[in-house]
Amino acid sequence: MTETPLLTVSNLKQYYGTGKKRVRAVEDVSFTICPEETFALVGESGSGKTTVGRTIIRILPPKGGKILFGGKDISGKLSGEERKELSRKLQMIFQDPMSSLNPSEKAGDIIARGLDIHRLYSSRTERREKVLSIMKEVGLPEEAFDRYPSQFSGGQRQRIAIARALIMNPELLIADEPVSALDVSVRAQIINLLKELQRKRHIAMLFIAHDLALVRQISDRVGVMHEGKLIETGTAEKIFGHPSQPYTKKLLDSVPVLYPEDTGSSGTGEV
Amino acid sequence: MWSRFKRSRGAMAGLFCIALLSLFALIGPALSPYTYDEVSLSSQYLPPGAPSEEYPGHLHFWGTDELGRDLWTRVWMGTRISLYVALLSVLIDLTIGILYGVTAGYYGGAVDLILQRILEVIQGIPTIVIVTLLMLVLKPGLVSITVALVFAGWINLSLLVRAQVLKLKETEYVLASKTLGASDLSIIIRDILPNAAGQIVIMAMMSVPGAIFLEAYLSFLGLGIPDPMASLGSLINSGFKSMLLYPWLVLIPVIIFVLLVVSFNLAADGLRDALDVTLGTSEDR
Amino acid sequence: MKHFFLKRILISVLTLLLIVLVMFILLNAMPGTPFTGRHLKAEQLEVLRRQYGLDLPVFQRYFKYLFNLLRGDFGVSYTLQKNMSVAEMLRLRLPLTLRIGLQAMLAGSLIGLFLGIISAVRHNTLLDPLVSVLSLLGSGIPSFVFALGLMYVLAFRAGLFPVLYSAETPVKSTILPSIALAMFPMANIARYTRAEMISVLSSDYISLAEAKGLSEGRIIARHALRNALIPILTVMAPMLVELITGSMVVENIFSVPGLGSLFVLSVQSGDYNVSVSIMFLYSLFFIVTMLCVDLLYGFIDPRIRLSRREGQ
Amino acid sequence: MEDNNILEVHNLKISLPVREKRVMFIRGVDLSLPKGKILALVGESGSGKTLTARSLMSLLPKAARIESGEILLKSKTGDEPGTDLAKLSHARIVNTVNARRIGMVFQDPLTTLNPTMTVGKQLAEGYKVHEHRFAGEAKKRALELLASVGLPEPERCFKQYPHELSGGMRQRVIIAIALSLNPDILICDEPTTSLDVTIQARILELLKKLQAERQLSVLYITHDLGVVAEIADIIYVMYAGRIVEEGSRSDILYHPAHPYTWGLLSSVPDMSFKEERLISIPGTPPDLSSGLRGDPFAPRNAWALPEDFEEEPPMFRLSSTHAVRSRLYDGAHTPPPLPENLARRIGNRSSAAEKEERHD
Repeated sequence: MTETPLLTVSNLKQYYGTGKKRVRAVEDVSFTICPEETFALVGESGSGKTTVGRTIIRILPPKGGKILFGGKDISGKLSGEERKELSRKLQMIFQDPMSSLNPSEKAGDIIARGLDIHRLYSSRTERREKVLSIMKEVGLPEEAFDRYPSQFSGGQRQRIAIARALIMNPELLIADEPVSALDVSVRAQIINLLKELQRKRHIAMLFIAHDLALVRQISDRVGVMHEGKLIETGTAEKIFGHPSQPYTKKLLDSVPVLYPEDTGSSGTGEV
Repeated sequence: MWSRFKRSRGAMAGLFCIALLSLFALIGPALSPYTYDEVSLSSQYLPPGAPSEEYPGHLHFWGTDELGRDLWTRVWMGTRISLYVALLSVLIDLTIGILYGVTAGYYGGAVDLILQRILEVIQGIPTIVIVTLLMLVLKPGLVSITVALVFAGWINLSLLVRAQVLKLKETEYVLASKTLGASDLSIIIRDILPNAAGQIVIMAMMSVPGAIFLEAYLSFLGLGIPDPMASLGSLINSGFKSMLLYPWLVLIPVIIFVLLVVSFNLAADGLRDALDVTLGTSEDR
Repeated sequence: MKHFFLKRILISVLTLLLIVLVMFILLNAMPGTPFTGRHLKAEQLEVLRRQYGLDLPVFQRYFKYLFNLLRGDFGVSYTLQKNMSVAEMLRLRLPLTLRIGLQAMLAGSLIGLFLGIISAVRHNTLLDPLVSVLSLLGSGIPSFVFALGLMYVLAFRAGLFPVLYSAETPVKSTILPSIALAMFPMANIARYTRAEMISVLSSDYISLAEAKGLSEGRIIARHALRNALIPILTVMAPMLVELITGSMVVENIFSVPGLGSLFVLSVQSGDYNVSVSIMFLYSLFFIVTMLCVDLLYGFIDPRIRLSRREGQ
Repeated sequence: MEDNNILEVHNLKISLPVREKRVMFIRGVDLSLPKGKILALVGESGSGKTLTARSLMSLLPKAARIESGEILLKSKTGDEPGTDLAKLSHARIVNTVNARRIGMVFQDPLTTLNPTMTVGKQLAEGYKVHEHRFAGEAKKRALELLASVGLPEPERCFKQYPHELSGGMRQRVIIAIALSLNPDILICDEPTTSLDVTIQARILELLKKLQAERQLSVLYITHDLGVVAEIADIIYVMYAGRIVEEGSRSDILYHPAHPYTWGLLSSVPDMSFKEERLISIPGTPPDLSSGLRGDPFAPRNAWALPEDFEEEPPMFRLSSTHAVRSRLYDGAHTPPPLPENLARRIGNRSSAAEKEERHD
């Protein structure tokens, strides 16, 4: 696909702390994401994949390199208006369903937060209708509107988080390990929901995860992170089929496989 | 959350007791014809229930003190003042604490570091020293006592609020609001304060007994509420001098004092248990 | 560890200087000078002022005052015992206050610790509610109320103890004041120890200890208690403050000739030099103790000790 | 008690208080651990697998109570009769069974070691208490053990504090602690769940090596079926406090019978090719505290029979090694075929995998 990419990240740098205690978290990372494409960032804990996500969405200001989103450079200082404009197109969902929802707010108000901030409704009834329609889309019952987060299961809480992000009709959704805190069977439900919403709403997705088998199932292209560096990128088939970097091979071989293939592909985990 | 608070009997007893005492503090003096400073030398040291000379048909419910003043009126008057001083100083502490805690906690940076060092230095001074020094300078009275109590209490509340804000600022739902484009103000008001309110209220309720204590100590030092007005502390102070002969003079204010302090602690404990339960999640069986 | 310790010392010194500054300002802000009300002629006033160095510039007087304080010369009493050196007055009374304070502190902490551990380990037996009621009352009732109660019941009614302090029975007559002062620390330490022990006993490393086949006694002593002690230390500060404040009133009630009662007398009679010096002593005692608690903190918890060394 | 089993659990029931009423979270579990084999106990969170494992060493939460059932542990020398752990007091189990007969590896290495004690002390503590060895001997043994679990510099590690080690190294220390008194049973409660995938692979290799060397009988608790395929000889599938299927590795992976097992197996994403949709089990695990009627899995089971909603099905034997709790196999019904996608995944591989199956 030679379309113009929606997001272009070039030589991104990020570090924590200052002076001699400075820890380099992201070193010279570059990749692109095209509209409606799912690009996965995989790597072990401490590889910097979550930091990349949080830098792009500007929770952490970038310390080097450039980020182009929809043709505009968003790595520098943004004015209030530019920041608001960006927040309508770029959204994020987080890992821990227990702490990504405000415990003292009703689910309906949590989902409507974006609408409240950007005044995207003219009356309370319109606000309620918009929330209820997105809730139906993510598979939440209507009476969930008035319930508090503590009254939901992990899977339902993640659906609320997805509704909160999608109500803004973003073009790019950053999913930071959205299912790793969920049970195996619930995990599949949320992933299917994300894929379906992505197709229907033409959203590009930056999927950050350490579960390689899951990434194999949902991503078009994959980037492998190791100690702050992006050591390899390519289509899912190439990365999982015949990876070039030794670290990627080691990563793939470490994944315990349910049904080891007898055919020769290197994805075989020895029995 | 409210249902859990109701279920802990201690907390409800505490709240009920506070309400009852406050009610009596307001209407108590009106129930007897005497004013708190009406002296009658002929009826000194009357035991509780003694008939009154000046107003036939009325009783001194709790007897009279060394100047023949009606103890019932003075005790409820004292409760009103003790409560008033304690609640007022805690409320002021609360406002200072929230303002300081939110700005220092949420915005942080160099200013916060400097302020933190200053507070650490001030916190090294025992509260009684601060309060006594202040009372020596200011002339005794309601206002100066409140000021002294505020000086003694604002640091703890400010540090607590700051710690809560620092913790909540890092949660994922605050980050989510940021990515939705929420302004700092809306994050503070909608995301941070409601979730910190529980702990802040508990700490405030816990510091009310502390303020009542301090006021009582000041009375013992002779720096408390000037006579003829009275607080529970000053009543206990004057009552204890003649304790062996007329024990009720000190016993009655002490009982009210203990009831008041213990009920605040009970209510605060009940609120903390109710809050802890909602935060804890059931782990895998 | 050094970095952490130096920082704590610096803060403590700053606190002390601040207190002395405040006391110095207060002394000068007092209405009139120590010689008012003794209708002296102008020249005599001038002589006395110079003698007491009241004419030097403020800045110099502060350092002179600070220097004297550190040297132990707290100036002279104005009214209580005219012209007697305050330092002398304090030296006479310090041991008695210290003894009662230590007795209260030790008894309170040890019994509190014991009650806290037992009620945490024997979680749902009869003892648990008893401890929570005790700790509620203990932290809810000020020491002077206990003092009054003890005096009235044990001393006056039952006659087991002398009603007031008397020099003939120095030990026996300090028992009631110590008990009165011990109630607050005991109640608070019991409550904190119980809460910390319960949370520590449910942590993973206790399951590991049980999986290692260690006996309950050993698990509590070597694993649970040590980890629970760290947060319990934080309760020390409020307890010390209450002990100091309490001692003033309790000494007054039992008319114990200690620092506390002297402080009350000096405040009531406006002998500010004495009151200020006592406050200085109390603050010094408080700051030094808190410094030791912080040191203990670093010693017990290796994480603090190690992280401090890398200057984190 | 069968001769080749070292531990047998019969009809174990455990209750816990929930809002002042006692709820049965383990509702009658039967399990036999053969000598020298690795038994994997699989289930999602809330299935009760951790509670079952911990009950063997009396590491249950204080409020938990074993309502009924037996836990028979064969004696070390094999001649005297086995002891029923369910009848022993907590203190007796801790002093006589824990560490001596059964060792345990815990899930989260970051919180399992005592933060205020050095690694060496925590390791050597085991021997000094049990066999009253003097310190020197205990230290030597400890260093040997640290080396045997693959720690690079045992000498340095001995003096360090837990927070100075990485997650993987801490888990190795915990394994060393679990084996310090040469137990014959090792319980692993999701030991690699909180570790990175590369470290997990090495820890699994270590566990397999130690199991072979010491002829350990291992009870391995996990929710990750990939790990089960890698390490298990025997697999028990648990749902809502009961065993729903038990069998050898090939029984469960290549001839699964219970619909819940089908659901679990198909919801594991495949590494080799991209499927259109991930399969998931509809609905959510039941809330045991709200009372159960019939088979707790029935509401989520597409193949549920009417009587399943009335009464929980018993276990049906399919072979000497394979049994399932589903009326589909009671002889009166025809067992349905495997779901299509699962059959496809198993189909082209079952022949090869079964050959390499370790003979029973």
